[in-house]
Amino acid sequence: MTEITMVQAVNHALRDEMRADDDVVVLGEDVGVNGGVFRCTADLHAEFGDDRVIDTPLSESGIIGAAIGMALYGLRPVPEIQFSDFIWPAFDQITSELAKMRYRSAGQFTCPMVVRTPYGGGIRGGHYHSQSPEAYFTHTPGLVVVVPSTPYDAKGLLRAAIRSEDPVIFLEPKRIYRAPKGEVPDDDYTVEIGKAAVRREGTDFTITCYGAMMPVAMEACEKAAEKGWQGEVLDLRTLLPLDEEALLASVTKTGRMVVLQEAPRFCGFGSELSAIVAEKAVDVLEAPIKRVAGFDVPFPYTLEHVYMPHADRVMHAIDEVMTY
Amino acid sequence: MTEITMVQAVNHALRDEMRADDDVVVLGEDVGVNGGVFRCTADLHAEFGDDRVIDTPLSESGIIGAAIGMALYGLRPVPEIQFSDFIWPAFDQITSELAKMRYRSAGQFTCPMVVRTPYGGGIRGGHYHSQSPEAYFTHTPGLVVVVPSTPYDAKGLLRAAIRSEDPVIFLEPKRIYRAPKGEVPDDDYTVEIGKAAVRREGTDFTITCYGAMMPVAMEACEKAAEKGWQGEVLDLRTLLPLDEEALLASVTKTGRMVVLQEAPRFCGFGSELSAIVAEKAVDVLEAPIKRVAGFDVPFPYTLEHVYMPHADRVMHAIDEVMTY
Amino acid sequence: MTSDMLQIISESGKALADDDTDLTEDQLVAMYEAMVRTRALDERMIKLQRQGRIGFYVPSTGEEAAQVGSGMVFESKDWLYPSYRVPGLFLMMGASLDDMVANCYGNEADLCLGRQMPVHYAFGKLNIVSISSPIGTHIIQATGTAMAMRMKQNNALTATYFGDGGTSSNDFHSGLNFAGVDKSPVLFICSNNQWAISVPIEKQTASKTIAAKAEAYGMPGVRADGNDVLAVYQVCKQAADRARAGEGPTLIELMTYRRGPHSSSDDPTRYRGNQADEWMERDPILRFRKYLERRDLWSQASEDALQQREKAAVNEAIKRIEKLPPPTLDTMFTDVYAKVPPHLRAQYEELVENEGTGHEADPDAAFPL
Amino acid sequence: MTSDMLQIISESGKALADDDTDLTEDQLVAMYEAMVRTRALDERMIKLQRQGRIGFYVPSTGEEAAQVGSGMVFESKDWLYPSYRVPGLFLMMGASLDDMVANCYGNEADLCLGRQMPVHYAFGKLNIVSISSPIGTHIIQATGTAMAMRMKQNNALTATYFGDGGTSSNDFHSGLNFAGVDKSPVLFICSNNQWAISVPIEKQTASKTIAAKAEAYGMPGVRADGNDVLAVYQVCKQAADRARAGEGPTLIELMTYRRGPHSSSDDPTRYRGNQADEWMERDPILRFRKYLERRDLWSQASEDALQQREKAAVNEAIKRIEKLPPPTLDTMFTDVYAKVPPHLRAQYEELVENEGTGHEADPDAAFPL
Ligand SMILES: Cc1ncc(C[n+]2csc(CCOP(=O)(O)OP(=O)(O)O)c2C)c(N)n1
Ligand SMILES: Cc1ncc(C[n+]2csc(CCOP(=O)(O)OP(=O)(O)O)c2C)c(N)n1
Ligand SMILES: [Mg+2]
Ligand SMILES: [Mg+2]
Repeated sequence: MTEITMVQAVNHALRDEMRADDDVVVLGEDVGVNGGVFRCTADLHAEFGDDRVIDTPLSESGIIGAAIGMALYGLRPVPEIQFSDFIWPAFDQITSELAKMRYRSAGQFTCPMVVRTPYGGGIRGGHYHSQSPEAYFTHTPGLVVVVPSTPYDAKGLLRAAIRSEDPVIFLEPKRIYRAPKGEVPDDDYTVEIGKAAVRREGTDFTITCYGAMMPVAMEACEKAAEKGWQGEVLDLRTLLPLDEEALLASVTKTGRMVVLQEAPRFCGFGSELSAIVAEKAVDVLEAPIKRVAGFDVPFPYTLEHVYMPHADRVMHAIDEVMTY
Repeated sequence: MTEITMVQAVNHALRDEMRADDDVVVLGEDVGVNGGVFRCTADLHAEFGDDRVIDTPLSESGIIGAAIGMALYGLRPVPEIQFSDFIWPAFDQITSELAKMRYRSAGQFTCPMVVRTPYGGGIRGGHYHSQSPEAYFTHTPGLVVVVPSTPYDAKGLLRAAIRSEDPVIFLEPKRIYRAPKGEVPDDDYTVEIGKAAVRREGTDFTITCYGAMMPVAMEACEKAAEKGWQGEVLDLRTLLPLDEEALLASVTKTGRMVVLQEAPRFCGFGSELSAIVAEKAVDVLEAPIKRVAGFDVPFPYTLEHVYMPHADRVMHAIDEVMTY
Repeated sequence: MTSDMLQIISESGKALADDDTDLTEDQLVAMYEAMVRTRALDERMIKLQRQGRIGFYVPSTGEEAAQVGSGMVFESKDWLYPSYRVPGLFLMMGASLDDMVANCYGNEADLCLGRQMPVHYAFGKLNIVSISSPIGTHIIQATGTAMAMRMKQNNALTATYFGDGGTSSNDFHSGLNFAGVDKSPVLFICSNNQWAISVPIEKQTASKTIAAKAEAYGMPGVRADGNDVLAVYQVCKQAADRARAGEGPTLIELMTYRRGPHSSSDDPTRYRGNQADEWMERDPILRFRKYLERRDLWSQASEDALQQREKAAVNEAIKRIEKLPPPTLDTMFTDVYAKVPPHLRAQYEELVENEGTGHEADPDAAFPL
Repeated sequence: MTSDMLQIISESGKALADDDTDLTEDQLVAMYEAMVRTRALDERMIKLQRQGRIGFYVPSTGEEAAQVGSGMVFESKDWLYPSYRVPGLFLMMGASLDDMVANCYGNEADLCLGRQMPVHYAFGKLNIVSISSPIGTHIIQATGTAMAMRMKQNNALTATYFGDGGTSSNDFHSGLNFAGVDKSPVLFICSNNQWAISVPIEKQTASKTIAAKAEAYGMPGVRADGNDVLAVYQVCKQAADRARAGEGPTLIELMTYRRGPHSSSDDPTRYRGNQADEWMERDPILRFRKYLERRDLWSQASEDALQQREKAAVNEAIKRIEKLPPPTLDTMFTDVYAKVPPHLRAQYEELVENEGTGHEADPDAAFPL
């Protein structure tokens, strides 16, 4: 066990998988000598060289398109998109090609790969270095969407993703890239894709979360506990395919639900969670399902700290569902 | 009043607005001499010439990017994307630029325009000529998203969209492009953006729908009426900003809700409708909120007729909410 | 046609000075047969579409030389990223007529299980990558495969086909740019048939030629008469040799003409005059036939036999395939992921429970493109 | 540096043969002053960032000639689509130091109301379009504006600035392609500073030059020494004259070097040696100063006065701006649409009701790029 940051966890996962499998290659902008603007690919170029750690031209559609071609040929590429805000030039490749290749060719062609990209606010990046794009990917059949919230999960999920036969969008919550650190085993392990984790058991209400909102949910539950309310924190980890069983089990237990996400609320990922519960477990609800989310505006720079959901705002929602 | 198709309604709206305002221009692939692959821009090139009806190179990102530059300069462009399935190369321009220009410049620059594009299944177009992409746009603050379901609305909403100061994504349900025809006034009129329409009044349950699902909802209500259940059909027409008031009013009246959409279910637009009701009107619900949607798979060709929601499938959902 | 364009057979079928092809007589005849086979298939399929027996088709009439001349240079280790207008290439590489026809019927015999429209082929065993509708996306994918080949140093190459319209796409730019930097072994083959549906080449680009675009990416750009199968072969062969030798990518422009409609849904009389007529005279099959006749490799008798044989082969394939049933309902839910996840299993079960399999396709649905 | 690159002032400040500039002596001096002003602002702002007083900055050190030489050719009816590395251009076009500084503070005085990061300027009154972070998107927008200008036949032009990295973007391709076909009056100005963060130009493109890419779009491509303000001026002036005369677009490559870090978040020692040093000697300001001194237009005394004046001006602007409060909470919800729609009004009201305005920014947040 070592205490490391999420950046290091990602870095070690890449390094270990590259050591284990010569077909694993990394490509993207500044991932080579520079080691990535967040240092996630640090030292890989020195160890694995130009062919396996590729600094590409400035084209996200090129990065993903080339990675698809590599994957089709049998490599196992792990492209990095420097910020998820810059993934849109590649969206055609992702949604039209990556997500549909297996289906449209009836399994004759597949392109397993992991698209790594930091997402979310909290680093004073403003408009274009802060957005949370998960809902655009979770509405796209054929993709797997993973969001770790701890260094342990980051390493274990990334290794599982690299070994998976499906294309994975791996969203890294950059706000918690460097803190808090977490215990990570030194030996080989993976975290299963498709399984949520209960981060805190509780009986009074459920908070769903993922990524950088996990610690916010935990903090809000501390506040709620002061009022005597025990919250259950369900960290989804994989958004697609969703661990619906875990979701319904928790809400059935607690009867109350707060949906937490950084992304704008309208048509966000959290809306699906509400919809599933309203469809399959409406009877267990003792209160409305409250959503705490980014406002439905572009991500602002100076007012970032107001924009982003924080424990106090979550606490307001908890108050509402508990006192309904 | 004349009986015309939705294609003609779109065509007349463009023609009338171009006659009324020299700054309105149309651009896209095959919109010129050819009059558009669906004939929506027929005869415009002959009347308005090369400068105002522009056949562009094959680049959606170019079409939308150029339209943004035109709009910033004061023109009122109406770009056409030939099929909404091909809009993804332009998604960066739409989500990063078009949607955010007013906000990020604090109103110093605005780019009002209408992005017209046919969407949806029902023409045996398979994978890439059938998808329903509304949820990708409705999760993007700054965009207005409009979906007409009748020739009357198509003309009135398109005219309103062209005159609006906001960027509008105008999704045309191509399955009902040519039938049924509908009465359309010959004189100037608009349909207000942001307002839903009750297509059928009912007291027992609400079906939400838009576009080509509106007639399907109507047909399903006929079937339900045979069982003595009176459904209310709420045609949303504008998906963003949503007419939340109309939604809540209808569900409050009926207490039961079926959400209908062609797009895949998971994280689809309909999920937001469920979430809103679960958040703001959960107490009125006498049954779970049922969703009828495309399956969470890429759009298939041969099995299109099975894939697409039809009245029988809607009727199953009505049965479930009515007999709960 | 401009002077920097390679021509080996004149329009009247005469060999021009530089006819030093390395092709054997058998190969030449086989190429001719492949061209005729391609047209026989195309003509039959477009008729099937007109008869309402298949939903859609894209003919390649007049572009057979581009397909067959280039198809001669590939080895089985090579990978192809085709466009929708190269059925003859697939036949050359070993695709069976049954597989081609089944794709257009989209029934249970379709290698793609009817998931895409007709003409969106994929041949996994032949390394012919699944065609998709979005224009251009495959160009950078081809580069990616070629980057992997360069890493593996296995002398394989990738070739990708696209139209003049495709050169405006985003991934033409990224595809050529990445390949130029990487020196990947890839042939970028543009069938410049001068139209992208209704948009003529002058509205597509102001570049003097498509080949000239190569300079922007630091690679050679070459041009051949795309209706001259030997010229096509020669530029492709040279590019392939360079690619295998580690000398990197080439952009190849094949000058030709889209003689027919864009697809079964298109009506070209709406946007162009009788320009197509002058290209009838430049027919690549006729031209090559004259050439072969001059070299005494072909006769009216062999022609008659070939025509009959090829038409019969297509008809037999149709007879075999047409009667097969559509893919079963479960195929709607498989291959989305490697394993069917719980939510798709549930959707499938609900479908079967609620509806059975009794639905009929809408007979009025008609595709406009 | 290659021979096809225009140079007018030698590196030692000597006028080369073809110094037939149409610039007056006053203009020459004003250009020099603008270059010094640009550097004074940059140096002060990067210091502010190091002191934690602003969150982020992008210096343009060493690229002042590219900004000022090009900035001379624009008229007030022209439109500019800039990159983030041309603060000097804005000053030349009439942006006030207060507006520049306020943008970096993102407070209530910011013309963009603190909605974007520092250096993402927009000057509506000057037709300088809002900068966004995504690389390349503005290039095709510039073409769109120029297409509108061509339609209106008003002799106006559009210019857009981008880096060598930007030439790989999708919208470089669409922007130049559309402009080539349309013959739009637009100047595509590439500051080839040879780096895109850590990626050197050789990994960006295999094209021999950036200017060579023009041919792919059927437009002229020209190249100038980007550290020679008169050479920059001349190529831009010629391109502007052509654009106004209806002769269409030009791709202009300005050869320069990114002397500093990519941004305040970047550490170039990680990926490049002391290559920057050799470019210190090619400093565009020093070179132009020598030239002016040779022509007796400049002296040590004028230099001292200028330096003092410019630094003081920046400091005064900072003093005025720094003390202003952040934008008010309601500005988070305005300008999403022309009118605030009901759901945003509701979100604003809920925010105010639940939280007041008491939140503090996270002092640990640090931007990596
Ligand atoms: C991204 C995208 N935009 C638009 C279309 C619609 N479309 C299909 S084919 C075509 C023209 C293609 O022309 P070209 O590349 O020259 O190939 P050709 O058909 O001439 O062989 C268009 C516009 C598409 N399939 N994909
Ligand atoms: C689409 C996109 N991808 C990645 C980035 C991150 N990024 C910011 S600047 C930059 C390099 C730009 O280099 P260049 O165009 O040469 O301009 P320079 O910084 O040298 O002036 C990168 C990769 C971005 N802003 N946008
Ligand atoms: Mg073509
Ligand atoms: Mg640069």
